[in-house]
Amino acid sequence: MGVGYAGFDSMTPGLSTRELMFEAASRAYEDAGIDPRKDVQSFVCCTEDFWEGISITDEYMPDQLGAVLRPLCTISSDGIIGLATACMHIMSGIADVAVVESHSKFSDVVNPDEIASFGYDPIYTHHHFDADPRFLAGMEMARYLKDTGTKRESCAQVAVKNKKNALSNSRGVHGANIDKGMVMNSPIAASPLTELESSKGIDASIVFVLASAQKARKLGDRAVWIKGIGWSSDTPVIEDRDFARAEYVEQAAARAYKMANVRSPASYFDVAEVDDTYSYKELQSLEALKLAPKGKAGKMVDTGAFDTDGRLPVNASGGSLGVGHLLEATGLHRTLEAVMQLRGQAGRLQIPRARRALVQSWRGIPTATGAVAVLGN
Amino acid sequence: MSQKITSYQGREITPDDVKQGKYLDIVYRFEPKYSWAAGVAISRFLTELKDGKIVARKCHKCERILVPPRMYCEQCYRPTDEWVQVKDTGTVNTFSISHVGTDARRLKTPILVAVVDIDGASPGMGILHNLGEVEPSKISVGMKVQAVWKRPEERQGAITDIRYFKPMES
Amino acid sequence: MPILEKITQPSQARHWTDSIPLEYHYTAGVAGEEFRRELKENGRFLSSKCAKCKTTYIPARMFCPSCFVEIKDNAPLEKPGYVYSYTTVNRNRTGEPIEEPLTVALIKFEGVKGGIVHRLQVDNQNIVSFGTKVVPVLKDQGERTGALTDIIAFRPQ
Amino acid sequence: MRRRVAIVGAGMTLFRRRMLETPKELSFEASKMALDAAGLTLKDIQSVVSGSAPDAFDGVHMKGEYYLDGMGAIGKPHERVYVGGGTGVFTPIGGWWNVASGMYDTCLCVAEEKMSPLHPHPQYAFWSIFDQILERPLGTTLLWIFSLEMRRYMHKYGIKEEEIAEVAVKNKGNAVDHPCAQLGANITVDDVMRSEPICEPVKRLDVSPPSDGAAAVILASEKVAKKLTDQPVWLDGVGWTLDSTHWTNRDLAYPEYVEKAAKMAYKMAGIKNPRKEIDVAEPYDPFDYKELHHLEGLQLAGKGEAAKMTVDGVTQRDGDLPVCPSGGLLGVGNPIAAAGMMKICEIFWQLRGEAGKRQVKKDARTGLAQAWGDLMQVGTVTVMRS
Repeated sequence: MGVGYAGFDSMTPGLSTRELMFEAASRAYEDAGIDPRKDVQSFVCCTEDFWEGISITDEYMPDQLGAVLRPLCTISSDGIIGLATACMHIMSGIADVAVVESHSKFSDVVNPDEIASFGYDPIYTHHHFDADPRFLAGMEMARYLKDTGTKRESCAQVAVKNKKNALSNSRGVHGANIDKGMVMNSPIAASPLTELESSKGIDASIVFVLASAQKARKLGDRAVWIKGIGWSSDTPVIEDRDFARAEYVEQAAARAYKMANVRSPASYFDVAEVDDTYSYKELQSLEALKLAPKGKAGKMVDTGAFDTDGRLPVNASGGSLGVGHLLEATGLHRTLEAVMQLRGQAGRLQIPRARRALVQSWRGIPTATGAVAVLGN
Repeated sequence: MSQKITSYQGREITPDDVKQGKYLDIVYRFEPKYSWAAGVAISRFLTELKDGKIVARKCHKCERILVPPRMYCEQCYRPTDEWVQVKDTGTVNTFSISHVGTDARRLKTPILVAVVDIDGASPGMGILHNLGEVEPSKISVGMKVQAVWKRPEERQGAITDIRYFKPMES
Repeated sequence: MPILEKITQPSQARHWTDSIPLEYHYTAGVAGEEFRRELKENGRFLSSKCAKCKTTYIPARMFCPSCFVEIKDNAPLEKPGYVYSYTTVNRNRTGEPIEEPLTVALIKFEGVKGGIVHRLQVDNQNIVSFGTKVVPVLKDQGERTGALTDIIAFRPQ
Repeated sequence: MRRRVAIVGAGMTLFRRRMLETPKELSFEASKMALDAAGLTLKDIQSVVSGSAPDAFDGVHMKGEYYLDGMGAIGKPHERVYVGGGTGVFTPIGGWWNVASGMYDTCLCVAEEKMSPLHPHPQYAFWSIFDQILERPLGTTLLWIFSLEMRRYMHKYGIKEEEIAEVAVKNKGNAVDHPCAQLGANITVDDVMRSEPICEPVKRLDVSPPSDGAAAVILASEKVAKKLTDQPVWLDGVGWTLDSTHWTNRDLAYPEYVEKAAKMAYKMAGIKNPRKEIDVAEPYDPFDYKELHHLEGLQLAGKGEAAKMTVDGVTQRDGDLPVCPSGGLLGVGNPIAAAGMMKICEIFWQLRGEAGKRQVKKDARTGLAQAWGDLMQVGTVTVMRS
């Protein structure tokens, strides 16, 4: 029903997290035409303690969202799972208007890699060697390339495409016009993954206002509908996983497609915003989403099938590689870009006649948790 | 516990087990580091503390004067409108005598803590701080107190620029 | 309506720098204690076999995550491991550059679910690839505690 | 649109200062017991909701991801809900919306906490719940905020420490009959009064201990529940509320957030006169005065009147309104989120008449569990009926 955001910069030194949230929320409420003190029955925030530097971060959420003495809760998860939670609040009749917020204040965090490492199993995966936490991404990428026969250059092409798309996006902090050679020759993050294939954290807060169908009709005719939503987790034991596949995406997509009655995903959508935290993740996720046949996503990206003028524009916004990574708000960022497309407000990014969109997110290293939403006019 | 469940699972580790090194003890130190942007309201608040002043924000709709200051009124849900300097005196709303530190270790000298409602702000606008220059047994709810500031050259623009609050001289 | 006054001078934007120093003492757990005893005393890796689905897991597990039943059948693995996947990184977990690039691999074992992520000793990049058979380089028994730090690295067999 | 939701099984582990099990293993034990009690296997479970307090205790970033295999959540939709100390009672509320919305028919709700890894003392984690600029530099502890609130409560209503101590005596006494309890004991008001002052007016025996433990319940839609059991316990009312971050700007003598949360739950459950309609209650009691504070917020006692009710024995197991018959956090222990879930389990067992020696005397048909959390800020309330 309404959406607002603030930030989208590599740092936001002039605003505290709470002020950044207030900026985003007040814009979302204007957009939806609601008063949070009267019209909202549930507020959901998506955060993790160590990204904030505060234990029990929901303490610091209510005031700036207009949620004082109202039902507000934290979901320690990605923003799309927050959207799913708000949907369930609406479907169970406790709310007809619900608000979902998530943010990244990445620039407040001095040692993010160390925090990410702290997510690994403390007994079996963490203490006995001291490596960049992206070692998991490197191992996954290597195995994905091997098992699917995907060319290494195709991953670089994802970075080229997304960074180029981001040049047309006012939120595109990491937009660039570069070629595959530059991507592959950039410093190694975790071989074969390079730094230009690894998204970088930025700051932003994003707020969504959701309403029941009945309420939405009263509020106006610009509504974008959540037609299906699903989320899933593969095993947290990284040693047990199949690195070539994103099983959590397969499961989440199956649930979302079933709910939205999507039978042939490859031809259903007009735009897709999918996980590209690392370059290979986009390819792996497209295959799990059935937007590309197994092992063929690389070839398709090479032939331009996912370009803005291709068969299915993927990450036309620039994604996480082009815009920047937003921690738990990443899912809401992808949703924001898709909503702009469906509303016809995407400006230079606009894909003509975009009416059906797919968004998908992943919670990042070391998780195997992701969510999928099907959106439509 | 249910009558239907006959036994409850779980294996306790006793202090003796630990002493004898019966179980593997994996030690890890983790220090997440931050440099939080203080933002519009708190940047100004800290700067004013350095000058020996406490500032608040006022909401023109509900007329409340808010300490600590914030750029939005959480009740009216609108931006606050102006800076107001409030006094460095106040009233003890509630207090405690703490015999333990942050890691639950016993302290030699207890710390005196209080919520002090600041004069010049709206009623009930308190801040958390320490009390000093007072016998623990002499503290009472409702007691008038005043801030004891660090010397100007020692101040850093921090809440600790106020050393503590002490009973007001009548 | 957004806030009415913003900071316009960088010098006026304050930052508060602090950290949360934390110290942890983890227990290895029920299965972890068995695993560590085998590693410490015999230098072998303990696996667990689910009586229901017959899946064997390494490291040892107290329960089968898919059948959700307790596992009682533990046995050390006899076969050598192989490289399932590997990567080389240039930084440590705090983001500092490291002198020598570090190769990390997930070591799996034929017919067993799970594995061990550890350093891979690479003398010559060419000899390591997917499927390369590897063996652990262990500390001497007297120095072992049962934690995975008892393994210095894996190296090609 | 809203579907009725039932609890069909419950389980919990021992609560102890330190346990051998990893967080995954603790979660497995509680989940497995709940499944067994409901006569279900993991295949029957469609979604999982978990609850746990700060990552700083267990010592894993994003611990909701780390422990999920112990909750049988692989390949399932799983969400971790989080409202500080209120999380335990909030976890089945999360399960409630999974089922009430029609998204899923069965939901496993697990709360786990392993506080012992943090050294030298789990209390230290609470330093980082405070405002990093305005409060942490003062060397804040969680005990401060409790003792400040307790003082304000006593001051406003003229309540004595001895009256508050009655709660600790009752709950630790009740816990003697709880097989999982960490601190069950028969003590006197005098023992509490003479126990060492920690953060005056709070004394050692006014406080619940840090613990390791897990607890779980299984929720099912009406259709599924009726197939599974003749004795479903209906989760008929849920409510939650968060108050302002600025706790030093609030009236510390009365928990308005609990009142708002309770009213949301009562409205949903159709409860008009809670004092008459609620037969047994498990309000949150990490500190003894908190039980009194919460009874008032829950409208089960008038403002400032809960102490007298306790002294008069109304809240004993054989009283008119039994409160914390389990032994509460003060007696059973306080593995934060798991402790809240323990209260849900207790009401479930009480309403099914399975509580054995702890069974309340009156015929209990309607029960309530409540938890509190954050900076004196969160109320989470559930109303259950047999």
